Amino acid sequence: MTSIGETELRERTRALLEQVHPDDPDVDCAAFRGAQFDHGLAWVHFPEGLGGLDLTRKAQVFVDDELRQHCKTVYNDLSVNAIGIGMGAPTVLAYGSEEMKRRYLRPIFTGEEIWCQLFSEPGAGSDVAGLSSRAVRDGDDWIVNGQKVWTSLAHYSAYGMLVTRTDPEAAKHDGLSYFVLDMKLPGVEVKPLHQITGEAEFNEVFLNDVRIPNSMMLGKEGQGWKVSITTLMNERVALGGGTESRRGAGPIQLLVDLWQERGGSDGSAADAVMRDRIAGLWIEYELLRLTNQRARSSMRSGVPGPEGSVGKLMSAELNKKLYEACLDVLEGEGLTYEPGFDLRRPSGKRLDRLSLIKHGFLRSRANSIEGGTSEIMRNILGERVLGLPQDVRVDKDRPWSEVPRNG
Amino acid sequence: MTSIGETELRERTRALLEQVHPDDPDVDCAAFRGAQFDHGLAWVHFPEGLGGLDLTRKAQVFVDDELRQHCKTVYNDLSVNAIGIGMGAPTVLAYGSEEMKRRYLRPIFTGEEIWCQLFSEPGAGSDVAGLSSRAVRDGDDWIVNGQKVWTSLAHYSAYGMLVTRTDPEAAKHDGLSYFVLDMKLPGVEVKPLHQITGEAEFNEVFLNDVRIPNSMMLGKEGQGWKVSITTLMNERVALGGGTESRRGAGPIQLLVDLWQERGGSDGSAADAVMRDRIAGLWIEYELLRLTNQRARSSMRSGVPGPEGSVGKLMSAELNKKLYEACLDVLEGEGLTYEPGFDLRRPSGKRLDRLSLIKHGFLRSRANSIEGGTSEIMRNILGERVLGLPQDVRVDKDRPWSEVPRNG
Amino acid sequence: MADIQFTEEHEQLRAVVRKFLEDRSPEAAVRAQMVSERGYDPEVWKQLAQELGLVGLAIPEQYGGAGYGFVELAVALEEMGRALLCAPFFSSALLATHAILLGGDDAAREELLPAIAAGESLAAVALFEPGGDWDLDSIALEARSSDGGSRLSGRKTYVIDGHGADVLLVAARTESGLGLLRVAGDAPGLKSEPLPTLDLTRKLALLEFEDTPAVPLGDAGDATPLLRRVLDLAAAGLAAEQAGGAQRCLEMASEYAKERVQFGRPIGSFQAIKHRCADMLMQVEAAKSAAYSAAFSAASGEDDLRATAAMAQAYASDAYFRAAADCIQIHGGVGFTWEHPAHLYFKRAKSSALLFGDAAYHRDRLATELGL
Amino acid sequence: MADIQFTEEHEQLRAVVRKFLEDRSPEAAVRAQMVSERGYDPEVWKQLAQELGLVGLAIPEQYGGAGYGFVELAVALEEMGRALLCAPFFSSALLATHAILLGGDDAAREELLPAIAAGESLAAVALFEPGGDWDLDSIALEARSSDGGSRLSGRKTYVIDGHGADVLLVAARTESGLGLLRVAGDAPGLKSEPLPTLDLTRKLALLEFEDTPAVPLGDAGDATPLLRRVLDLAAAGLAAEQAGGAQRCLEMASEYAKERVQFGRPIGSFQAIKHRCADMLMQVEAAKSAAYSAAFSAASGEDDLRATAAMAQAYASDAYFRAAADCIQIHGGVGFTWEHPAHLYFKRAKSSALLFGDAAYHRDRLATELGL
Repeated sequence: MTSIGETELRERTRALLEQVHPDDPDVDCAAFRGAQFDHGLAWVHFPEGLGGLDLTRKAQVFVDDELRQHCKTVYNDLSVNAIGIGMGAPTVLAYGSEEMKRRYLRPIFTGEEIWCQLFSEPGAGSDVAGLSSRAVRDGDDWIVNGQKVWTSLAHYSAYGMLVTRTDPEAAKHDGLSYFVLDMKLPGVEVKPLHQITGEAEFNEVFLNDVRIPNSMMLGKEGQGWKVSITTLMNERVALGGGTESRRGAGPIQLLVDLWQERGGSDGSAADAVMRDRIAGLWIEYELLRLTNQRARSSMRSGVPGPEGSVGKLMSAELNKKLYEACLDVLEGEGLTYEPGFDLRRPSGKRLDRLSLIKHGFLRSRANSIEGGTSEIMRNILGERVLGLPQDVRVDKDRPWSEVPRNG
Repeated sequence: MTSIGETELRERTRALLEQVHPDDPDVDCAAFRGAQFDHGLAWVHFPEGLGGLDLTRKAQVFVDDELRQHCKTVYNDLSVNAIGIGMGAPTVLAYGSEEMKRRYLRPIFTGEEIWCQLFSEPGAGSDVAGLSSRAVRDGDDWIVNGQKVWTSLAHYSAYGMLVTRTDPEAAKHDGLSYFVLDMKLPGVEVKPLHQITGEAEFNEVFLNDVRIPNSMMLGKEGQGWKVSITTLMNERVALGGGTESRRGAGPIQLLVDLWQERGGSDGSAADAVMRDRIAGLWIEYELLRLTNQRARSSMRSGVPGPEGSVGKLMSAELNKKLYEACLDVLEGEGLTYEPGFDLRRPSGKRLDRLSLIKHGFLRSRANSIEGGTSEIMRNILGERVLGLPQDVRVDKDRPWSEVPRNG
Repeated sequence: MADIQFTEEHEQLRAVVRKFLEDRSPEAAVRAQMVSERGYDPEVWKQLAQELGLVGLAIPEQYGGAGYGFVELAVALEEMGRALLCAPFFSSALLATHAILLGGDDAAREELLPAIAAGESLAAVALFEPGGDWDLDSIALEARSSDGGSRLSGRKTYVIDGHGADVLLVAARTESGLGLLRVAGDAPGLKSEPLPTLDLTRKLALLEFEDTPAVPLGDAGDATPLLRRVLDLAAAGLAAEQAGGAQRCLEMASEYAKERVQFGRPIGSFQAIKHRCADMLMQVEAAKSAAYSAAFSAASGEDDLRATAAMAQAYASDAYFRAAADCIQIHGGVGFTWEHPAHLYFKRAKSSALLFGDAAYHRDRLATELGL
Repeated sequence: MADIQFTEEHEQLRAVVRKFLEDRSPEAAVRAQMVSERGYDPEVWKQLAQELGLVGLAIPEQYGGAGYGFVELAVALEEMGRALLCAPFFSSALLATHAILLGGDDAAREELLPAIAAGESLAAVALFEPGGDWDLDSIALEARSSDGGSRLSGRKTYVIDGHGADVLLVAARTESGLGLLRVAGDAPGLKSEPLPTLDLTRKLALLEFEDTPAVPLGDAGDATPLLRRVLDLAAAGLAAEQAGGAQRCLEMASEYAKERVQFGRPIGSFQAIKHRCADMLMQVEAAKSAAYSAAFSAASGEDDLRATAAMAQAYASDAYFRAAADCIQIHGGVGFTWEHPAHLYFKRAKSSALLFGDAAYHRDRLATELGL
């Protein structure tokens, strides 16, 4: 840990902005964020030379604060490269070779290379470690066959974080390996997967005899599960929601605004009941925000622990309830669905608020499934936070090939 | 099945009343119900000579209806001998020898011999079949040692339905046997067990070298679990609640009356919220009543099936919610507890309504524990009604003596 | 207070309807019809009306119907809800049929009901208005008297199967109070526009009237009691649909829980899934009790229908929504895909809960009935 | 809007209080005190006040206190709630202390606070009246002016530790509006009667005044803002107690779930139990966030305390009750026995939820603050 304090960090950020400024029309995202990376201001808790300055994770707020203060154009990690930045970078940092770190971290941060996550399979959802795509060693390469699902951004991605089985005779968690997959390799086929909104936000990715060099492995052979955990824990923090710094912001605001716009309570019994419900949801949302804040401030190491699962679970369950309440506030208007159900890619265009709410109502159903179902989150909280004993496992301590699975 | 119809059954009931009438001051419970039994009008679906007439279970309503119409004194099975009648009699009928049936059924019905149930043990609650009290064969007798808990009425009982382990080397469900225990035998010690109301409605029963003749076994040696199931299924029907024939009667009436007495809704937001909650509870209670009614009318055989568990589960969870709402309606008055917490036997005296409610609030917490926890009920519904696969069992297919248990 | 007492005949009716819908309204057919312009298969509709006699189930024989009552109708609706049948059944066979039966004069019944029973005429009931709510009090559309008839100008919305209906029964303010008027589907000045619905399996329309001729249905007089009764019947019928849909969600979820293997065992062996299914079962059974209770009181003509219908809607709305939501959750990712039918039930569930007022609205009505 | 930010010092305070209560308020001590007439152990009270300085925690040093603020008080209350300490702490160190601090004049502070801080004088606040509710508006007791002072006649109820208090601070209607008056514990015409409480660990009293002499606390003037503030602080402090109690319930339940074996395995390995514990954890963490949020806004003196205190009471009341109820359920039969401590928490939880208004009441207050 170096001794750069808040003042110096703020100075360095201003120095960066003097060299290159995001509001300058000649400076695009890649150019600005490239410079930010080179100054060590991308992730200050990363090592020097790899986008960071070896500081604490918390110190990043001073950089971000300066950028917000002095720039109109503020790039958001989630828009630039959500998965690459949120999950890919920490995983590469933790397990990649020096060469890989130098090669991949910068374009992840600049968004020049989008990343996606190739974990889930049709037969392996909650039980990701039960996946059955196979990589077979062939000289310096691995030949991979199988199918992945729920891959968001696959159709834009340069690289994918691929977990696949390299040893079916090992116990299930021991037979996996983790690769960085070049999505342009022959045999990688991406197909849209339509969800209940009609849109295809996710993909199916088919892997047919895809040849991956052994050098693209993250961690060691058979260490894939361990590496995946790093990725998944970072995912749950990202999905924890309620990260708004301001009370009453976020999805709860949609509900409160909708309610107030429609006149709020008219004193009727029905409105009093809805008002009570909204107050209850407001409280839950505020407590999600505060609980996440407490979790962050008690997170001393840079590695997210199981505590992140509290936020993920609360957020997923609460988000569904918030949108359900929105539809009830809409009454009859909730019967119509203006965004329409065309089978297409998400349009990316900004929806009007009514459409945003209705789309959000449907989209929210996935919150308690994606990134670990609420059931899995409760297992994690029970076992890893409270120390309760594991369920009886019939899939451990024997070769994966002998464990029952979907046909 | 004989061909006695409604008309004749009603006539026979009136004929009984002409011979002996419960309102006659010289006729006590035993005398009247003894005659009722002898006329085959105790349980019309039981065999002739054993209190019945070989009719359907449903036909009993005609007898009960006549009794209600023509008598001021109407004996209630629950007051006369709740466990004996609800669970003991059907079990004796199903598994007892002819001799036992002739010996035990009549005094069960008349209430001259109260019965209790000796199943649960400190180490075996939900997992009743895991019980560890032991019976060792000694000539024509069994010598029993162990401890039972949650035995209601033990201190009044003439007989207990005792399940105990006769073979620890058999798999746990296979090593049990079922006895009718004479509670006056040497070595049977009954101690009050105080509950959260302070009262001791239940007992602990200690068995120290109790010598039971083999002839008191119900079913065969090692068949104890099968016999217990008959007892337990009848228990769940009895605990199903919501058996009121009238809409709005039962515990929901306590809540509605309390609410109306306190003026009902004054138009405030808080009252509107409570009113909505009470309406929701009223609905749930009415649906419990109707669902039980549907279950009864679709119950063709005399043996209660797993459907009874729906009513048990609904009733247990609902009852707790009803009393919680009562306390919230009471507001500040809910802070006091007039019945007091003296450690004593239930007084049996009629409580005033406020005390009834407060006592009921505490007592209701046991509803989701006694007679099978709500968790066990959900297992039964999932497995036996919906056909979902069993949980992984580590306690089957090996000798009970090798299964882990409480120390 | 009517008891719930199904007969053998009811069970036979249920079996016939279920068999028919399994053949003629499987998932593929539902998906085809829900995106079609008409919204239903005329061939299936014809069979439903003429071979099975379901459309005229509650219409007396003298008007060409089968002469059964509301319980039979509810049995059919439960099965249709279960199968997500796309057809103008709820609008014609329930809403319009009962509006005409209870509100029309003999002439109107004779004129309208035989064609409805035969499935040859589609009738829809238009009550609600943009900006209004589910209370009859919020009806504002006015019927102006004009030479021998009336004229309507204004709008009605959320009209079930209103686009393409042959006859519209429109609630409007008349000189003698709230009235119900007949408008021909092709009347001048009438425009109908299909609404983009959340639930694709039930079509809703926005109607615009511009000096459109209309004829009072039956005797002039305050139609409020009639419309209240029709709304109570609608609530009872909708609850039957909801109970059927919820039951299907429970079945889908528990079947999947038996088959789907994760961690080396069927997911239904995990208590998280098993207990969720058990709670669904409990709620679905209660929802059936609620729907049946309303159906039997509707059939008995007893005046407790207001209470039982409110109870049925309040409970069945929540129970169906929870069952459909749980069905998605238990299926995990696959339950969130367009290809899986879970979302069709989920959307139907939410729409049904909002149609005619949500659960809290109905609890409010019930509380009023109970004097809480 | 104050951030939640605990310091090392807070953690040390927490550790000291926890250790002390583990030693001096174990379950056996709680059971002994809860059935004792006095209701607390004077020896423990003295240590609490004089050795640990907890009673005067929030009292400025000039009045003999430790000069800390509300956050420190909340930390102590959380630990006391966790240990179910039987002591007049909430009444003296929170309610009365803040009423005097915020409402008294310097003379009253100097006269009353040092003895309170030293634990030598017990003070209680009497607000509510039989037949009234938790709103200050329902206070009806009148203070009549008489030669140089006031006289009270009437009743107050649910007075925490009101029986045996040395000083009573009584809210009453005066000529200048709602006032707060001092009454000596041994004043003529004052009778106090301990109420039979659901929660034996917190004593409540019914007070009767019959021409009892009283002295206005501080300047005469409308005490409504003062009492509102005191009630908000009470809500915040109670939430801290509730969070501590809920945390203990979670610990008892999950410890039991690790040890108790049924079906050959610890019951905590079953998802039914494990997931219930996980939900408890989530709710307990949220309850802590709620309590801390209120404590930090109380300490900061910001005017959002009304909102955060209402939020804290609304959430922590429900969360504690659910945790205590789940704790019984997870323990099964043994959790229903008198011998097991689960019921002590359950009764405390329900009583705390009812004290100062239930969760719905506080959501109503919050909704008003938010303009919903």
